[in-house]
Amino acid sequence: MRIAIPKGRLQDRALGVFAGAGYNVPTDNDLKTRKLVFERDGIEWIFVKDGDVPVYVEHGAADAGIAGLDQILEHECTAYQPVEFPFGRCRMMLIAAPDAPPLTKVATKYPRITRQFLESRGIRAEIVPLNGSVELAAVLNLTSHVVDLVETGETVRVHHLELQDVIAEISPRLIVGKNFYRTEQKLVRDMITRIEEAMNVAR
Amino acid sequence: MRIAIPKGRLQDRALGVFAGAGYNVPTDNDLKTRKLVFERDGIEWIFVKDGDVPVYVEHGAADAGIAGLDQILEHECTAYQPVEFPFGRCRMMLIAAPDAPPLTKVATKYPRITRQFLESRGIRAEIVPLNGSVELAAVLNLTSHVVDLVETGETVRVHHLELQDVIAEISPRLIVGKNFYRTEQKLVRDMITRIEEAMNVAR
Amino acid sequence: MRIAIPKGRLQDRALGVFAGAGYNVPTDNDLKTRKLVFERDGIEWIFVKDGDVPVYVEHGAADAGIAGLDQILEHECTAYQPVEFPFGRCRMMLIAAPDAPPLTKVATKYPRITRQFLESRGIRAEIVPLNGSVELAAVLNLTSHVVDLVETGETVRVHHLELQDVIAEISPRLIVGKNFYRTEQKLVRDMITRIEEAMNVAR
Amino acid sequence: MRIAIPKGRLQDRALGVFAGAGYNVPTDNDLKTRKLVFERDGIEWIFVKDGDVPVYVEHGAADAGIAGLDQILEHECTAYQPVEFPFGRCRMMLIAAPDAPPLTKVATKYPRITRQFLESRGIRAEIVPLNGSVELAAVLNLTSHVVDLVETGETVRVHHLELQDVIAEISPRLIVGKNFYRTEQKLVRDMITRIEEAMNVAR
Amino acid sequence: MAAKSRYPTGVHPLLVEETARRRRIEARFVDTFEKASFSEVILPIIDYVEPYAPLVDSAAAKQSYRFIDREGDLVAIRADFTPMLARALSPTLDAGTLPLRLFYRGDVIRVEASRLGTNRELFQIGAEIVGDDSIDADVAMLHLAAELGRTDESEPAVVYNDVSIATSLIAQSDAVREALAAKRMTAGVPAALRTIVAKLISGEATIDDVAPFAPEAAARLCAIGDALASDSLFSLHLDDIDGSAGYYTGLRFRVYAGRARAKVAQGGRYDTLYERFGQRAAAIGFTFTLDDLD
Amino acid sequence: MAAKSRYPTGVHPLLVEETARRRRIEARFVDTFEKASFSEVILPIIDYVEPYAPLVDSAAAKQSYRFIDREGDLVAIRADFTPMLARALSPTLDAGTLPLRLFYRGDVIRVEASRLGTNRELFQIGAEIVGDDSIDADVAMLHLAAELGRTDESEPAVVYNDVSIATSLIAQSDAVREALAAKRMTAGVPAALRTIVAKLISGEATIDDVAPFAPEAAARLCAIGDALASDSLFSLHLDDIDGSAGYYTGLRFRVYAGRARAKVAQGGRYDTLYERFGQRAAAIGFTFTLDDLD
Amino acid sequence: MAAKSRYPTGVHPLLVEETARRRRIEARFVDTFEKASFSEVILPIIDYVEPYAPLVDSAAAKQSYRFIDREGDLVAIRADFTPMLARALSPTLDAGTLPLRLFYRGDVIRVEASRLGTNRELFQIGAEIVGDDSIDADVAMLHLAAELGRTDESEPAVVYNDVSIATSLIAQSDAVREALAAKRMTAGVPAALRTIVAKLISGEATIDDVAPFAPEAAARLCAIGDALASDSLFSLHLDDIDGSAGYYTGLRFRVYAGRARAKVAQGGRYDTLYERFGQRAAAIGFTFTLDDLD
Amino acid sequence: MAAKSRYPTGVHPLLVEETARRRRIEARFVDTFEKASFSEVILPIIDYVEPYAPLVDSAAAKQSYRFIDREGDLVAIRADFTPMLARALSPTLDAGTLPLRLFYRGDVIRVEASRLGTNRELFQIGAEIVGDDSIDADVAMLHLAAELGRTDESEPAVVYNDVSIATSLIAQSDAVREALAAKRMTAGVPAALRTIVAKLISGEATIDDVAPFAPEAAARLCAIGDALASDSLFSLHLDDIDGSAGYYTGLRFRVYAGRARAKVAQGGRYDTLYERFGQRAAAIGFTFTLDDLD
Repeated sequence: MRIAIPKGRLQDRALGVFAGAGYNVPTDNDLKTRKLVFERDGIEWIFVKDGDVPVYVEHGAADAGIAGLDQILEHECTAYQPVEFPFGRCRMMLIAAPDAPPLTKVATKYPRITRQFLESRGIRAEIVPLNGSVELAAVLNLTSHVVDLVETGETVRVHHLELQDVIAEISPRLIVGKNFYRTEQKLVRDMITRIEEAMNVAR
Repeated sequence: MRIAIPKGRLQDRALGVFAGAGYNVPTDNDLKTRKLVFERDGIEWIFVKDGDVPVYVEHGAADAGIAGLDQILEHECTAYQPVEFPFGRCRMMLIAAPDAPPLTKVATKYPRITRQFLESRGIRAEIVPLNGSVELAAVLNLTSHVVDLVETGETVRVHHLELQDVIAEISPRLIVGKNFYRTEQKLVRDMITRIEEAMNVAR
Repeated sequence: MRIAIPKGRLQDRALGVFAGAGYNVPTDNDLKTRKLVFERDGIEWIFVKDGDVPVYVEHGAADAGIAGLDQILEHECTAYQPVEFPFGRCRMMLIAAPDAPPLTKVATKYPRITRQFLESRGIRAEIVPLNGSVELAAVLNLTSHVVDLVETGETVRVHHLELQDVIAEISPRLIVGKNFYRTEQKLVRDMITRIEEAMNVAR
Repeated sequence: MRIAIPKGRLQDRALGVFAGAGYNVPTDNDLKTRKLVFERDGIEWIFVKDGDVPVYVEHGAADAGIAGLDQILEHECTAYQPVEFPFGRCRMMLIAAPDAPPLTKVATKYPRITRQFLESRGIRAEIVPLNGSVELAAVLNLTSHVVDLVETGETVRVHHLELQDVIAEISPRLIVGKNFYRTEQKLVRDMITRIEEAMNVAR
Repeated sequence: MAAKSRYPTGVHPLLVEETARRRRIEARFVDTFEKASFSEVILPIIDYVEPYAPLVDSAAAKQSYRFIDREGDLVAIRADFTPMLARALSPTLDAGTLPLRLFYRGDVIRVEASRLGTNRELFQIGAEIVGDDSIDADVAMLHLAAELGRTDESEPAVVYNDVSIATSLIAQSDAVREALAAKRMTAGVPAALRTIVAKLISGEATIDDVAPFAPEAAARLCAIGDALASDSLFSLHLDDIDGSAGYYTGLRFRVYAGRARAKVAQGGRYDTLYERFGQRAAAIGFTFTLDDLD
Repeated sequence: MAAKSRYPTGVHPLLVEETARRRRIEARFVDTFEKASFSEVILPIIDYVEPYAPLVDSAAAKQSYRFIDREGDLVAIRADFTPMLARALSPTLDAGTLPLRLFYRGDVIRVEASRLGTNRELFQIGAEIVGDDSIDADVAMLHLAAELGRTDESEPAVVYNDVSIATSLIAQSDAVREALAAKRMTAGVPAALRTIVAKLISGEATIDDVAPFAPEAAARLCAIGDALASDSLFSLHLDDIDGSAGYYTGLRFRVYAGRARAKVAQGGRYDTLYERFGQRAAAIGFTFTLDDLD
Repeated sequence: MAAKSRYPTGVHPLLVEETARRRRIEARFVDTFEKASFSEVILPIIDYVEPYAPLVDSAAAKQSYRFIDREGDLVAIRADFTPMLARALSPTLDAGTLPLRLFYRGDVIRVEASRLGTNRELFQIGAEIVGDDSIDADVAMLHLAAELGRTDESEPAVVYNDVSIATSLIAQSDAVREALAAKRMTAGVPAALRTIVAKLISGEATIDDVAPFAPEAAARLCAIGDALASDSLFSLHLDDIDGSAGYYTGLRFRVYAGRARAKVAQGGRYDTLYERFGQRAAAIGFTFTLDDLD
Repeated sequence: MAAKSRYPTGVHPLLVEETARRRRIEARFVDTFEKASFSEVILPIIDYVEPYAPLVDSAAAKQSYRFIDREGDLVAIRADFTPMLARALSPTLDAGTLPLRLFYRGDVIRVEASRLGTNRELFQIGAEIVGDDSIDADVAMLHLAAELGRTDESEPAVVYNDVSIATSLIAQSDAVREALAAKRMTAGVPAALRTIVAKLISGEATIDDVAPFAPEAAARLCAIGDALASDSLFSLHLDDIDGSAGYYTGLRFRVYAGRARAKVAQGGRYDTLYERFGQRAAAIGFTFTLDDLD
């Protein structure tokens, strides 16, 4: 079984989940090395950009992993999502510059989610895909609006941006590839049970 | 005039270029703050993800900036490229896993460049867009091939990947928006001259 | 008011209808001349090929006329059909050569009617449009089937053809152009009433 | 061998051609009967509407026949035309009503030829297909123009119509089906030779 | 007979004179509409087919240019303004702003030769009152249509009726449809309806005759008749009934103009059309069609 | 990395070796089908869209090449065999000739990159029993699919279920759909269903558990289970449930093959599909998909 | 006259018997081809229009289904195999592997009713030798075509010729085209050519007659004639000449079979076709067309 | 953020306010044009692709909606007025009536998102002088464009040049294209051209510098410069050169307006365009593009 762990924001919590469930996960020392793949008790742990976890699972290059709903939706990933985690929750929001005109141009790291949102609202607008610092786009008048994740809302306050609309509630989930789920039921069910029990204990 | 500086890999060299040309650029202390926009002598300096510089310039949200040819091509940015820099050169390459089968699936951070390359070669293949650690895709059998920048070739060696083809020679360039170039010739020409002189001195 | 009379098969009966309704119609002597248009008491009588009557009325070149349902349907004529006549009735039929194979090729003077019939039956077949002697096509193996009017059925018997299907019951009708009907109600209604009364008397 | 003779206008001349070439053709008495097919010395003579001769030959239901170029063109018949006859020549013409407006609507028995003519002239116009008495259409203002054969020009003069354009010079031809020509060369060549010789004698 | 290049079915360029003529006509209409305080909207030349699917029978659908766009959606070139207007307005309609008086203009392009080979480019200009189901609105639109149908050399004829009469009769027996379409009594028409259908066909029917079958329509037609009474341009033809009413729900009228008494405009009431696009709103409108070949 | 010319999305030529491989596979399937006395039919590469409209959601419709033909009708290139077979057979079906055992083969062409950029040409070969709603037919098709899924190096896995279980639960509360799709209990699931849904998700559910909700399905699954009992290739996954059942009405199964346990075939029962084309006939079938890129 | 559903122009399903018949015919051809050591390739059912543009006149182009794909490229459904084969092979051809003996099969779909309303679905199966410009190849293909044209009840007739004869004459005067097409001398034909054209038309022309105008063609036809001499199935018709040679450059032949002497196959040499796709290679091939309506 | 319904890429309805704004702008342009004695023509919204094929590179072609019509011809929705005008006028042009002063207006619809996802509906209004190759015509059009570019709050900037300069240099070495496009000297530029190219890039180039390479262009630019001399709105940018000149043959100019210095119009001379449609006639024109999203 190969499990994909998202690097960055969610990495420690993700590893914690599996450690708590009694899995022998890579240690901090392991991670100091340049290695990206670790074998422990017959399980392969791989560390990839958070946005790539759904890609690895969808293509069967990983059997399971932990990913935020934002990335799951943006990749239209069809994997099962048997566990939703209580940590790392945030919101996908439509944010406007101060005194923004009607929305005709919006910057985002999530073009697919944004397009679906705009179409559901019947709004004609140009989507400008960006790689980062999305709020900056509104501050610098690249676009009047942006779609991005809002956790603390800090940046939004600092730049006096306006939260116009909640597009989705985002939370991290355990995802399991469909074929793997169907053909390795024992393994999968055991993993899910262990993780759920650990979570209940944690509460 | 607003100038876009790419954060990360090229940031210091980029600032160096303008400092060398006698511009009053933001200091390291400035950059320690969470700010992303700095006004100096009537010039606005903004710091954005390297991949976003062409976007800001193309949309006129920045008048000029420094960007790698990889990002310029990937965004089909139409800005002028009056100066090519000697630093930060690398290659966009097609890389294969050890004993890879014929190319039918390729992972990359540069889907548009990759598609154009494949079509120019008349190769049918599925492109898997990734956000990072692209070589890993070949190592973990997500795909048999990847398209990515190769600087030192370190990662490639470590994982015994095979460099199959050079897609493009990549170098950073000074880019200037077309409209700005046409309507603010004096400003633009002065900037270009100062930068070129500074570079010649540096040689 | 201009009234179109079909030359040939229906001509005498058609003139009889109007004569019976008290109209001053052209005499046989008139018709011996090469003339084709005759003015009587402010009504213009024109004599055209039976297949052309619906065309003249549809285009407003004639205000009313007498035409067989076969021609009305073949031209998809939208004129009103306020009177149906008891004379000159016949049937549009699908006729097969002796021991004909399944229908794949059919000759006819009525391609549009035939196509609609075939489509309604979901039959794929090639339609061969002819100008006359349609039954001959089946006799000479131009096609295995033909679609044509059957009055006496004489030809069919002589050549041992098989009557396979009735496509439509055909009868002559008085047709009146839509616009004329709507804008000249008095004239039209008077004509219809006179014709209907004459017919009832005749019975 | 089956030969198609056009009924009507060309019938006698057509039969004359073959008689002159020494063929045993049906006699006037034969033709008085209702029969339409006659076997003489192993040749089948069939009599069909002049417009249908090209159809029978194109479909191989007749091996050869005599048809006017008007019908050959209207049916886009691909048969060979080895002999052109000196008799029955006429012209396909564009004819206008007195003081006709620019052509926007034209009536004809030859819709395909007419469409090709109009397109070659780049004229937008509606084609109204008729079955007969085409000049009448211009006289009765069904259409401002008509396309029809002009032999003597009598009708045209009587109604003061205007001959605007010659679309094609029309003459009757001997037509021979392509496959028959290719697979029965002897028969075909013998027939052509006999007909040509007879014509030369006649001159 | 100046040679021109060939253009796709249903379109052609208008050169200087043709354009001047077109613009003169437009100006006259626009002027009249604005005097009557109608405002213009511009409708797109293409739109998706799907939103209109329930409104358009497949025969009509095939009369317009249709194609698959880059997203794989079926798109059609404009062939009828009225439903487009409803779709365009619905999202922004609200009771507060109603009634609206709107007009539109533009080409409609039909790809399919009609039954008899006609195939012409058409310029349409029309007007609509949205959110007003009053008889006054009916009368106002009838007058407006008549005014626009008037030409220097002749008065127009406006023939009107109410489709709900036919609809209600046909609802009782489909045989009525055929009889009314052909203007000839047929065996299929049930006894109970033979009298009224016969009267409609023969043209003897009066509003009183139809009242039992369509009381509301009868009442409205009376009121409209009274309002128009004085005016000889208008005539009520109770038998002027289409087989199918399309999206029309009540008043239906046509304008005939010129010596040739050609149909130049048609319109009517479609009080349920806006619902289909998510907003209830009564509406009445008409469209004039200018044929550039004339 | 031999350079090839570019071809439209979803197609490419097969050269000598590729063709040989393809024909070998075909031969193996055809041989097996004919041994089981299935007869072949050939289905057209294009067909009208309209007859299938009720069966295809717009997302799926957009996955196929679609265009307007010369008559103005919307036409699509073949993307799914099963409904085409039903349409092709319906006119000629009659009780006398049933049941029929048929198979078909050919390319399906999909124009639209799936979610993750996959975009492949697919060759499909499938079989169907028309007019036999018996459990024997179910079992026969399961065995046939398993046999065809067997490769030299490995045994296939056939996972089966009955869609009517999910259908009946979802009928009671749509929240069940989401829970089953995500394999996670959600707040929306009504109390009455939480136990069974929880069991389905956790995989503990037994046929007895679902019997109260879908007695017929339960009974059939029992019978099928008994018939297959001995055979370890088949496993019943009561929770293997799609959000939407498409045209399937009962038994549903998938075949996984090779070391990678890739899905190579899927099928099931669609007893109402033929009705839509005018002939009532039960039917069960499956389709193997060969990916030329593999 | 069993009612079937309607299908788009040029396609229809083959039910059990029709499929069996089709497969039997295929089997016979495939068997013969493989005995002659031809290998099969599979060509895509759709392809871009642009690569073939120079080869296809607009009339022919309009005979195939064409549409715009999601990338905005013009795509056509297969209507002629030969150029597709050249395009598919060119990228991988190399002198080392030549000559290749290949065959292909599949449907071609024509959308446009031909002149006289014919409109049929066609199954084609053909073969080609690539990279061999020898007379032996010509003779081999003529024999192969004849063998395949043989039926139980009758012998085929193979009529052959060399298009370069007409091409060279037409090059001198375009009037020759018309004369040869109509098989009738016309005024336009220049004096210098009247004798030869007259002989070609009357069918008296011999190879010696044409030699002065097309020496190479004459030489090849002699050699081919010698090789075939014994065989009565083959006849040289020097006048069997198309107005336009299309992509053919030399030998051209047609096969007539059955009592009706229907044309069942045609082919010839197209030594410049591969160049257009980037690889010089001589080629000769033929295609049999099976009409499912027969 | 009022919710609107979704429309196909490149179109949307204009409601009352938007329409009023559009009509105001139109009125201002039309008034100016008519004062300058330009007459309007109306160009069709769709046209065949084939007549324009040589003018449009495949990339541009794919930016417009294209589809196959009922006759099987490839048709595109209008995406550029200038060539359409040439095609529409050519058949009726004759020396006697020249020069003509014409203007046109209407939507252009682009289907393809440009590089960076921009995708907007565009309204264009433009003017052209046909049959006058004089410098006076150049100057007149420059002034007219400047006048139309003027807004209440700001003066426009008109940047002009002559494409034949670049064309002649690129003719000598294609490397020049890249250098001028990137505004950066490249190794490929031949010695003989390095000085002039360097000057063009650095912006130091004068008319005298370019005269040796493009004497006519230089002469015209001098004359134009003299005629405009007084006017500060116009500036000659010798380096303002596109990689490809498209159908332009001489003078080329762009108008920038508003504070944002956005490009609002572009135009130039295309003296060979009419030839392609069968009539030699010099022509100069420009097109303003109004972006409804602004």
